[in-house]
Amino acid sequence: MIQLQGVKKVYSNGVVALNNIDLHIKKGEFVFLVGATGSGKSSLMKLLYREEVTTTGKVFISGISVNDIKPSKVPYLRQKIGVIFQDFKLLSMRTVWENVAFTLQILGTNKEEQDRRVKAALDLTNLSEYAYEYVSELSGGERQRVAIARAIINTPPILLADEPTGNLDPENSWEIMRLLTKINMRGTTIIVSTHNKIIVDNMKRRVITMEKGSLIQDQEQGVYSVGIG
Amino acid sequence: MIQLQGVKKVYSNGVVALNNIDLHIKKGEFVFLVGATGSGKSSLMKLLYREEVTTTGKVFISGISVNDIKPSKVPYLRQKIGVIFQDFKLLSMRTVWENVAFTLQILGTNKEEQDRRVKAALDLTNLSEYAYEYVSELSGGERQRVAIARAIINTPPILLADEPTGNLDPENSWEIMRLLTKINMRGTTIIVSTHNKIIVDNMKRRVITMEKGSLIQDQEQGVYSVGIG
Amino acid sequence: MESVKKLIRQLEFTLQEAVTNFIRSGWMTTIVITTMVASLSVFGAFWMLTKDFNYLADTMGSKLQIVAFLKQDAKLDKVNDQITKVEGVSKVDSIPREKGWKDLKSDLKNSLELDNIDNENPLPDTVQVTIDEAKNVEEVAKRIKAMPEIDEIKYSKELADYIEQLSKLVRTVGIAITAIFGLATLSIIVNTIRLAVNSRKNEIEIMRLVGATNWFIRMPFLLEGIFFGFCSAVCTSIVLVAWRTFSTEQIKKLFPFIPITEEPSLIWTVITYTMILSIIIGFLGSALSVTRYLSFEKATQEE
Amino acid sequence: MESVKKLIRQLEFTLQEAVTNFIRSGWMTTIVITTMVASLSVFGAFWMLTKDFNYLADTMGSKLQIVAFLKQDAKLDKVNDQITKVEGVSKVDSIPREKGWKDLKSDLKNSLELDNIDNENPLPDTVQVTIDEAKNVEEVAKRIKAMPEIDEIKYSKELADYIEQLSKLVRTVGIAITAIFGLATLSIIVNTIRLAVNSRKNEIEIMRLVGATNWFIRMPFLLEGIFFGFCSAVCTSIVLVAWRTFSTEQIKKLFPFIPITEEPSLIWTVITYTMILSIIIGFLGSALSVTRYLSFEKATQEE
Ligand SMILES: Nc1ncnc2c1ncn2[C@@H]1O[C@H](COP(=O)(O)OP(=O)(O)OP(=O)(O)O)[C@@H](O)[C@H]1O
Ligand SMILES: Nc1ncnc2c1ncn2[C@@H]1O[C@H](COP(=O)(O)OP(=O)(O)OP(=O)(O)O)[C@@H](O)[C@H]1O
Ligand SMILES: [Mg+2]
Ligand SMILES: [Mg+2]
Repeated sequence: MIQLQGVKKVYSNGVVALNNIDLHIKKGEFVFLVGATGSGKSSLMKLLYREEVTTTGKVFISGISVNDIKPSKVPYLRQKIGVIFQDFKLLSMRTVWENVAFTLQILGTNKEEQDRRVKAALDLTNLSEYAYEYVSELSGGERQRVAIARAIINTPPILLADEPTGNLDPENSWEIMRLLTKINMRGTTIIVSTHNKIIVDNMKRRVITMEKGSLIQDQEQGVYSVGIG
Repeated sequence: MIQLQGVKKVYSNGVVALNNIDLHIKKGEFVFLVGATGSGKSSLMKLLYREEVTTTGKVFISGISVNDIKPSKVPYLRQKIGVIFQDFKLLSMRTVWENVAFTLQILGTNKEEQDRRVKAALDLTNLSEYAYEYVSELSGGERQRVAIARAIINTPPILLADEPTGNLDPENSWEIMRLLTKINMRGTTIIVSTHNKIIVDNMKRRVITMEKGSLIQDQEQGVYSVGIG
Repeated sequence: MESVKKLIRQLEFTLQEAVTNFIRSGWMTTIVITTMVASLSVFGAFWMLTKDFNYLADTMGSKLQIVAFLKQDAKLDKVNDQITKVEGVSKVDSIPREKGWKDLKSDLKNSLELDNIDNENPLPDTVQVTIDEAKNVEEVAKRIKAMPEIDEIKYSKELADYIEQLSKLVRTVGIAITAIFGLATLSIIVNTIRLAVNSRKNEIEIMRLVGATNWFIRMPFLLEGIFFGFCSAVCTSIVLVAWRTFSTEQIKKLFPFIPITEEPSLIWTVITYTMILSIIIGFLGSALSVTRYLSFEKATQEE
Repeated sequence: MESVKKLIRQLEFTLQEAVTNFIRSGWMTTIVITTMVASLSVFGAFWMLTKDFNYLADTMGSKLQIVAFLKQDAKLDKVNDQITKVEGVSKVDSIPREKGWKDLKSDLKNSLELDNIDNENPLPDTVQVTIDEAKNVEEVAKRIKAMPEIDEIKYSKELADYIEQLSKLVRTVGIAITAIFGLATLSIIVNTIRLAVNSRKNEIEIMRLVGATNWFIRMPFLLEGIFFGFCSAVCTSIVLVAWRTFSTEQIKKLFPFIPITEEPSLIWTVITYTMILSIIIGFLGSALSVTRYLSFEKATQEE
């Protein structure tokens, strides 16, 4: 499903964010991406939805080279990848409902279907009562859940979650994890970047550990071991 | 130092964020503020630096009623309170150095003093090597540390940290906690809102637990017990 | 079939988006429209003014007259008819020699002590030819002179030249300035729209990140641009009609001597063009502005 | 002492901030200045044009003449001197009766078959008085008529009225439109600055949250506003001088008959005022715009 071959990413200011990454993630996998701050987790994800392109090396999604997609076709790639952004990236002047429905509107889903699915997504993320509030009026954790709801709503084949529980209390965090697990069981490939040791250790999933742009560990049913190894 | 008397905060959309809060925090205390998302932690802090005003009730800082400060005097209140915002609130078009130095420039600190203190603050938050990078080019965790550096740089008498470790790995989180402890020992009153159970449980400090806008528990040397009690 | 439905749904959304944006970003909308109305009004007002001055300069041409003296045996009526047919002639007054002589005598008597030239009428029959536009004077003069019945003609070539140049100047300056004003108006409006769109660049970036195609992002802006153009055009029209009505009235009242273009078509022409221009500018302004944020490689670099 | 140093340091920072913003937000700066230059140029050009038309209308007044006929025993030279002293008179031509008679005869001979009035000169001495401005004609005519040496005067009251009204019209319309254009210019510039400042509202909010006083936030914007005004004024001046030089030359070449204000002071007056206006607008525009985001109770409500 997702394949990185000798990927190196150097930003325009000279920072080497990723260095010689080889990685293969199969369809339907659930992967944790861990590592100290600045180790390159977000950069790796950005390559997948092509917010950034590799400096050298290739990224394949479903066998297609992401770097070689024509700019005009990039939206179609992104429509297939749900992303929970680390900084949420919500439309703050719009209501929760509008934010979540947005991905469906892009796809031209019909009104009833839209309503049904938005309602379901808000239910799953405990946001039903906030549906008609503006994002600018929400607490940090509520915003994070809106970002999650938006990412999962059109059940994309790939879901990238960048620090999805950073602003959530443990209970909510677990609920989100259960939600991701459920989505994963329906076939979605999931990559979660996180600093939450408790969650990683308890989930017993594949854990990829990064350090200074390199992939230093790749364990099946691993544990969080940043700064230890 | 900080005193809340019968504080109630109702936002313009009708949400009751805080309800009948009475709280007293002495000078030099180190307090954790915990609670599920949306329980009112950030709202409480916003009252202290007067981003919001109470609907009913009073807030006192050093005996002065915050609600009654003239708008033109609010900046002087804020100069005495260091705030680590949950959403960082950094100037993304500026370098790390500029962001951190900004609070000192407001105060008209002289150039040498400025340089010395910015350097020290960046050292303390492990950001020395990022000094001249633009905030827009930083990772989530790095940004959070910039926000922390800016808040602590002029050693304010009060420090409010709203979820200061949400984007940090455990090692960095602990370093920040050690830093806050050190600052606290120099006399700064510190309030930290957090969802990090491990940290709260290990620090053995006063823990204030909130639920749906109410203060439900206030323990000396407490533990994180959200969603349990 | 399904894809058509999809398209319709997307269009529906687009329309809704455009309206929402239009309303939500209230003051931004107000600013863009105010600016458009201000600059378009200036443009339109100037345009009409140019036309007025042209008209004014032209009517001065109508003060131009050619006096033609007939040969002694020519028939005054016939000549009058002939001259009337000449292109560029707007009025022909016949002055039989008797009347001419009487007029001259009474004229002279008024101011001169002159009693002794009461005897014989030395004047020929005369026609006074009024010309429509200064630039036609020479041509008309030549044609009249060429008539076999005409002995001699007289007209002020200098005055004709002066008036002709004046009217040419007014016309040239008018076109030049209208063009320059047009460009200025264009740049001002486009700039304003660009700034307005810029304030939504964040929104645009987010839309792109969640997979909206460029067209999907662009459409509401384009519609909004057309709205901008339309609303501005309507307001501008009102301003222009008001201004025109008021100024015409005032001029008529204060300066009864000054001729004004009365044809109502002028204002409608100006309004029609303003309307078209306004909508096109609104549309293009939005299109260009939003495209700035849609180029893929750029968006990630600039903030 | 320490507080003075502090102030100086803050001012230093302010200046540095202003320059940084000015440079960093490059295209924004460009847009604001382009808009200012465009609208100020239109304004300035129109202003000069108004002056030109005034001048044109005024010079038409100089085509106005009063013809005064002297009493038989009056001394032509003396009368000439007297009339020259009358206010509003720009030129006096004496025409002794002999010359007048000769002119008339040759004039008439040209077109008329007229041989028999060769006998006696019926004309009086005459002076031709040229008037500086149309509006003075009547007054001058009255004064001349009142002179004991003058028998009769003659002038076209209708033409005088027409020209006077024309020149009044040009002046009135000029002032009205200049005022309206001025308002439009003002609103356009202020709007543009407002949009430019709006794009930094986030920054302003953050500054306020970390304890910057309103003045501390405002100062860089004000300086920037003055920069805007200054740069725009300089560009506008260049545009205006270029336009003026070019158009004057062209008009001289293409329309030798048309009189143009030659006094170089006009362009300098316009430029001076434009400069002052520009800086004031830039300053006030920024001041008002930034203040919008500094009212305490509002900032938390709107986004
Ligand atoms: N747009 C950018 N331009 C330049 N450098 C960047 C950019 N984005 C990230 N970097 C740098 O690349 C490195 C990796 O950043 P990345 O965001 O991938 O880290 P991360 O693992 O997501 O960290 P965190 O856990 O803090 O979110 C960091 O050192 C960062 O400073
Ligand atoms: N500006 C606002 N306008 C209206 N409602 C608001 C506003 N800010 C917060 N709220 C609401 O007030 C309640 C408390 O919000 P607050 O931000 O204080 O929560 P919090 O404890 O900080 O949560 P988190 O841990 O998620 O940051 C929430 O239900 C939120 O939706
Ligand atoms: Mg990251
Ligand atoms: Mg919060």
